[in-house]
Amino acid sequence: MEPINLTEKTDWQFIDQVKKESLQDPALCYQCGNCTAGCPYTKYFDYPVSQVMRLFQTGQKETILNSRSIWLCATCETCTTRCPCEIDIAHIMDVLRIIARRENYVSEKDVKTFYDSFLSSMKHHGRVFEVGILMGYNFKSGHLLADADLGPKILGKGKIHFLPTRIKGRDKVAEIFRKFQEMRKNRV
Amino acid sequence: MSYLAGKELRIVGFLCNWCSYGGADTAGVGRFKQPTDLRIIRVPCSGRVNPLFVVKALLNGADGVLVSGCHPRDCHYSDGNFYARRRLEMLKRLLPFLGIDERRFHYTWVSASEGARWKNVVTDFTKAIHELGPFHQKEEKTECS
Amino acid sequence: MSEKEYIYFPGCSLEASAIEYDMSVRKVLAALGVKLIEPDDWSCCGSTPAHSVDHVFAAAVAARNLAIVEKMGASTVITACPACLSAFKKAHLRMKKEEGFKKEVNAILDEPYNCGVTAKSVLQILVEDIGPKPVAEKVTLDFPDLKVAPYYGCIINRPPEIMEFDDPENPMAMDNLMTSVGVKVCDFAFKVECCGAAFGVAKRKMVNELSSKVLSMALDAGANCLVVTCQLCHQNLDLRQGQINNTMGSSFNIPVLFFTQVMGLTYGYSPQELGIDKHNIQAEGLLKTRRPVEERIKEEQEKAKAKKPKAKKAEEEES
Amino acid sequence: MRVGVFICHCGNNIAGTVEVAKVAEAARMMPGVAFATTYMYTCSEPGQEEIKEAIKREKLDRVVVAACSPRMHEVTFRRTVEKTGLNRYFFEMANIREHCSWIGEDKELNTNKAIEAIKLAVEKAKQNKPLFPAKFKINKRVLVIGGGVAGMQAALDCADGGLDVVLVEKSPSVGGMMARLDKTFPTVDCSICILGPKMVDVSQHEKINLYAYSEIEEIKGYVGNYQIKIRKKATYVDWSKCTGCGACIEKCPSRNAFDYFNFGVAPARAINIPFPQAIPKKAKIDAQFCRQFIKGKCGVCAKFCPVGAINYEMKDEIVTEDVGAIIVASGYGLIDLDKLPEYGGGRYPDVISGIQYERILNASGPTSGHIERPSDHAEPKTIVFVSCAGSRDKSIGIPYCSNFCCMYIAKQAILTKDHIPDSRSYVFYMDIRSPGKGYDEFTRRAQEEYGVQYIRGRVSRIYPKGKKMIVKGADTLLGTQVEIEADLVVLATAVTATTDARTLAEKLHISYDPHGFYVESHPKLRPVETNTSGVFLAGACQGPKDIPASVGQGSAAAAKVLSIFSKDTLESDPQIARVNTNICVGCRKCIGTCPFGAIEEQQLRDGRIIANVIETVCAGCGICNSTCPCGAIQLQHFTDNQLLAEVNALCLT
Amino acid sequence: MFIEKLKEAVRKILPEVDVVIGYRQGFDPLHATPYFLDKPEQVDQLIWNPLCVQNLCSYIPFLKGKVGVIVKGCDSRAIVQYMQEKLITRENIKVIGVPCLRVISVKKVMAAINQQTVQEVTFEGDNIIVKIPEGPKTIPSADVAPRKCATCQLATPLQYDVLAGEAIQSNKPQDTFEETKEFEKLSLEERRAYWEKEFDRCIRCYACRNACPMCICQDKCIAESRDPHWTSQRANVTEKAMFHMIHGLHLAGRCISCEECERVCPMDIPVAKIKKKISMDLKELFGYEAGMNPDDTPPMYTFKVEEATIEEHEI
Repeated sequence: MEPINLTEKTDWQFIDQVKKESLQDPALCYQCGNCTAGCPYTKYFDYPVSQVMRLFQTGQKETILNSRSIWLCATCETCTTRCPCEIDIAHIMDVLRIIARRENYVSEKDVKTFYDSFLSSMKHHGRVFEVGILMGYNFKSGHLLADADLGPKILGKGKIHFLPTRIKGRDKVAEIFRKFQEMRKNRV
Repeated sequence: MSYLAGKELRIVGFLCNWCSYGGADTAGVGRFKQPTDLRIIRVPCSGRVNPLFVVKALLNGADGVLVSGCHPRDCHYSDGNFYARRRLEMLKRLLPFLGIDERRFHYTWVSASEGARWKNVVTDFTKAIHELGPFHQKEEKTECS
Repeated sequence: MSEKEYIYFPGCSLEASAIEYDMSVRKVLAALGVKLIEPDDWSCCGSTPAHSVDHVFAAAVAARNLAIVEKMGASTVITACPACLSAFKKAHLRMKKEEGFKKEVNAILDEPYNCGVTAKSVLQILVEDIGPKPVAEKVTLDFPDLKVAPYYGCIINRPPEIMEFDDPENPMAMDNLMTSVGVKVCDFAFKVECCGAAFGVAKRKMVNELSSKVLSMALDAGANCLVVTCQLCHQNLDLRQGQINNTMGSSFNIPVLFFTQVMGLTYGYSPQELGIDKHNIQAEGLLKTRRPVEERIKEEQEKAKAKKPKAKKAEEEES
Repeated sequence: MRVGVFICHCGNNIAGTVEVAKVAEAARMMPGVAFATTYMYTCSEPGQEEIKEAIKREKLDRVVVAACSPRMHEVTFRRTVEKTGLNRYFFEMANIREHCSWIGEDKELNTNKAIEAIKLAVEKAKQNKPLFPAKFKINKRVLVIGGGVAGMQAALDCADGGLDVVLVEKSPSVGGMMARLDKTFPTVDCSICILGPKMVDVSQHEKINLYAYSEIEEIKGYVGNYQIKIRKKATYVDWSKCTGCGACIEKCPSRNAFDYFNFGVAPARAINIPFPQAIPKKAKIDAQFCRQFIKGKCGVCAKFCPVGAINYEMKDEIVTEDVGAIIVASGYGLIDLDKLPEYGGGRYPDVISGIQYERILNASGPTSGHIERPSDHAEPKTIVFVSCAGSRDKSIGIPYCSNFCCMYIAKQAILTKDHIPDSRSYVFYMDIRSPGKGYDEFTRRAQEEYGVQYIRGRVSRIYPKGKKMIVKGADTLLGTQVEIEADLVVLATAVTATTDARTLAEKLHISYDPHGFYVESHPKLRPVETNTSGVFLAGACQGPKDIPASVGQGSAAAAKVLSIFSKDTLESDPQIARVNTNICVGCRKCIGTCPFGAIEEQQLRDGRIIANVIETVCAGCGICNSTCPCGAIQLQHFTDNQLLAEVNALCLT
Repeated sequence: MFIEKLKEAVRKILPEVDVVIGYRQGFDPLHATPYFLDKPEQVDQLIWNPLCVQNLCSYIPFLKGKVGVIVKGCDSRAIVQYMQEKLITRENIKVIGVPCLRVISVKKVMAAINQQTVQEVTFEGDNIIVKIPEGPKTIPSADVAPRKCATCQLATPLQYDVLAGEAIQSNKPQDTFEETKEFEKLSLEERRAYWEKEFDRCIRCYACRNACPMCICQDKCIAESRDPHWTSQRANVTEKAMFHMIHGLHLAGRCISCEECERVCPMDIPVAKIKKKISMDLKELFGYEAGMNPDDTPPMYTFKVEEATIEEHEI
């Protein structure tokens, strides 16, 4: 592994940005490893949670935002619940994900695609339409048959609506999307 | 000689010797940076603080007054802060009736070990007083000095 | 029984893939004299995908619903879905705490939310507002062979600062509720381990592995059925049980029921009324053994009678 | 009036952020100030000489030193001033270090603040009146609270120094936590073997009066003259008759009492003697488990007691002792496992605390020193030790390090290997804290010679799987999750203040920190003193502490008591309330509010009733002063006029 | 006639006491004045009418020996408060209670007649008829009663040894501090300006203090002393305000709301307003009303370890 030149490679601005957006202070973390120990997803992460925290502490923006870990976190809150330093780690992961999405670092395309599909369904119908999400996801991700095996198991059980429930206020929900985009533009 | 006009406001603190004065010392020893406005008058116990001292300070030029004693049950003289609590609460409710913003007067409890808490009390109270601005008209000040 | 009334937010899943959860919630609460009012024109809470976009945005889509509830003049909204619950609570708490955040959220909402609504889970109101006694009084049937592993999932009571309900490490609300309706509960160590959450579609293998651990721990604990509070957990554990078996080479065949379905069963509703037939893993075998609750009471009394003389004797010996 | 002002640089501590020369210049302009100067270290000998010379040369009659906190050096400078013949209360101190130079970042503002602090002190000094202390006799007896190793050491040192000692121990035997330990680090010598002789000395020393199974009910008085009420809790056994033969225990039918001494590792009888070496070795009944008390019938122990010592009617008894000083050595507590729900919260029998394991290791413990796990009494082969179980955990309100766990875990791991050679021990740790003499060598030995596996990382969860306990942790050095299938898990539970520490502190009028540990007068220079004169601290009641430190403090506290008792009289503080008989209107409000009962009614010759302060009883709080409507009762050195002078100095500008 | 009953009561008590304090006619028909009598022949000088406004209890703490005193309901709270504060020995006081539904404010009458000379005063039913040069003027008593009478709950004194006349019940509504609450609706600046204006008029005559039954320090008052030196003699509004704060705070939890201070103020400063505000707060905080129960302790001279009503303040 290449040595990291901390003089050059510590992104202080990034540390401040995450601190500001998450309202969490990385200096409180003493690297006990409890988050890594309890996280159900450590096995799937490229950097276990405590190392994500360490990367945050040392301002390694590129490494963090390119990591798969931030996309594979399910916000199960185990880390936050058990952190002895009362750091809301799940919230930090959330913020890192938001920054990654904003700055187009997406290491786990499938996860993002699924989220996008979900949001788009919500935007169009006001409520989410499960079949639509799945179809949208399959189409965009290229996993055309994902979960197709589950179809027969639920068909005919009255669980699947082939048409979305559209609420009256769906334009109002879409309006939230629009206003948010506007707000974001103004923020920048 | 006065506080540095424009930079500081006049804040008077009455601190009990055993807890809060010690807490302020602890904050100092820990180098907890604080705003400089506060001037501290040491008293043996918050129970020694006659509410009239607070009134006197506010009427005569203070922009804020802070009284700090030991936490309830932790008074060096066992009951002093219990009396202080009642009397200062009465005063705090009375001040706005006279047209004095009650936020200009704060009473609280800080123990000798709570340096960080003291820093927060001073910082927050000073900030609050600055938000309220000077209590006395500028002309009055120049007239007296 | 005093009539209680709640604003009830079903959420998108409970309209579709988890319709049986909705059915059982309505049945059980109706039996307990609780009237549910569904807010008009509610929309999606935003769930996990929304907070991967932005917190203001996430709070806004959740708060839109809270604002609707607020406008109805209510101060509480209940929901069965932990994701909705969590979205509501997070939005509400942060808006209440940070004035600036509240302003930002309200700026993109059609109707502002003024932080006057507390969200609670169906489980919470059953425990706190209704209580074990009325819950137990409605029981008519007993399931002697049923032994459940109560599985709470990750977010219904975590993080504790936000969810403000039950113990985050060893929650007991559902355990106690099951005991109240006469169902045997096993000490389940994986009550709050994550099943894989919303990754079912995008990361199926990962979810299958995590869910498989939950199932296997439940079997180890001696359970023959899992009881859940979350439709996503249900999906991962029930609907995907076949996938799990394929991925892991296992042969699980363990029914997974919503806690409201178990309550409904003890109240005498048929499996169809509670939508149990809509599950992937069928529970018929377990349900066959049900019998009137009086039989169990009689049995217990007899047992106690048989025990008494013995206990007395032992006491005499000791002294 | 001629006030002299002495401004201390305190090296760079003050001069670094305060322009002392400018301060001196401003001080010279203040009304009444005849002289002002700065000095590098005013508290040094030449610094004090400078003050003395200036007093004589400049004919000063008031002295103000602007330096550190008066809590630090007021006494020093008062003495300096007094040596020139000036009354010591003509001295005032301005705190320009802790309250100024150390906390302000702007030099201009700091300088200005220092000037104002001095102005305040000058105005106060100008109002000061000479005060003269009275002398009073000391009662040269000492109360020691707590019979653990620190308290016993203090009691023995005091007694050997010729003082009468009253030793009050809450539990039925002296010995404290140390009596429960098996071996002690880093020497691995037997704990009770080194403690036992001390316990015997305590019981046999003619100068020590031991009240076991007793608690402090009430403390009144002041240094030199305390009145202590001690509650002797009912043991239901007449200890003057009890021989400690144990016949009662053997026959007791109630076998499921909680064993406090063994921390519940095994059940005890309702009548019991905590351990074989107990001092005093007397039986007592735990009423909440005793059938006689629960069911109203049994009487087995009474029947079998050969000396007729059992007395079910016994009541708590209050005794009074007068002493002149108090040493507090009330020890520490440990958090309950229910504070650690992720580790099972006490639901799993094979997850135990370090002190419980200590009892299991101990030859006189419930397993006679055979290591077995509580669930099935099997010998464990894989043992996991979890350090910082609750310590350094802000989320449960314990941010501090418990001080000695790293060391005892290493010891327990070593002992485990000695007991079960084919066992494997794992230690989860965050940092190994072993700074004492021979300590680090000891933890190295555990790893090098005994093959203990140290894993750097915290444990997130412990749960049962079959007969094993799964310990799920992280190895942060590897950057992975790790799991261990353990037979037994030992948690190094966090050290806390005792549950009644705060109540006792309130009785003693001493301060405690947010965690309930008692606060010493100065963290470095007055480590066993408290802010209440005559009350001293020893052992872990002041903070988590190991045996050598506790013993050291016990001796230090004893030395302090011997030192104040080396004189026959003490000077009373003249900073007390005084009544101006001309003003007092006899409204009696001060009498009702005085917490010490220090004010009484007095009838003057003209028949007027006025208040009168009993000098020796007044503690100087000034509540009476702020209660008195006409200002007749004034707390000396903090009179209305003195405080008003300060307020005016600040406000009337 | 009621006055005969009163005289009868005084005659009966006179031999047991050193002095009796009552009322007699003052310098004009509108003024009653306190009267100290110790001889039976003086009894006929006594009067009783709604103009007998002074709280005669104020003298008691300063008198030696046994004292008889004529006491209205409102005045009787002073007796109770003295008992709480142990300022009197109750056995030494003979309280002659008089039932009273309303007294009359001289100031208000004078205002109603445009400060003209009063030639004669009579009472008819619920009216006072004042004869002035232009002729008699009838004024409803309620219109010229002091503020305190409107919410008086003590038509019969709380304490008395003899009651002249029959005990009667109050027919007034409870005091809900409406005026205080109304004042609190003003902005801070308005309130400050109000008091600056009011206090500025103060001439520091100390009439308010001298009339106050609870101002027991009197000539030892710290408003006039140099040791302690709380106020200077400078005639600025700060010093005047300081005096009123001393007066107000010394009465915290002791003020019996007799409003004598305001009655006697020659500058018409509403000095009772501050005391009323404090009384309202202390009633809310500690459920305490001064002068109602002899067994109470004034709230500023006691405490509870846990104060249910006092919350810690955030900055």
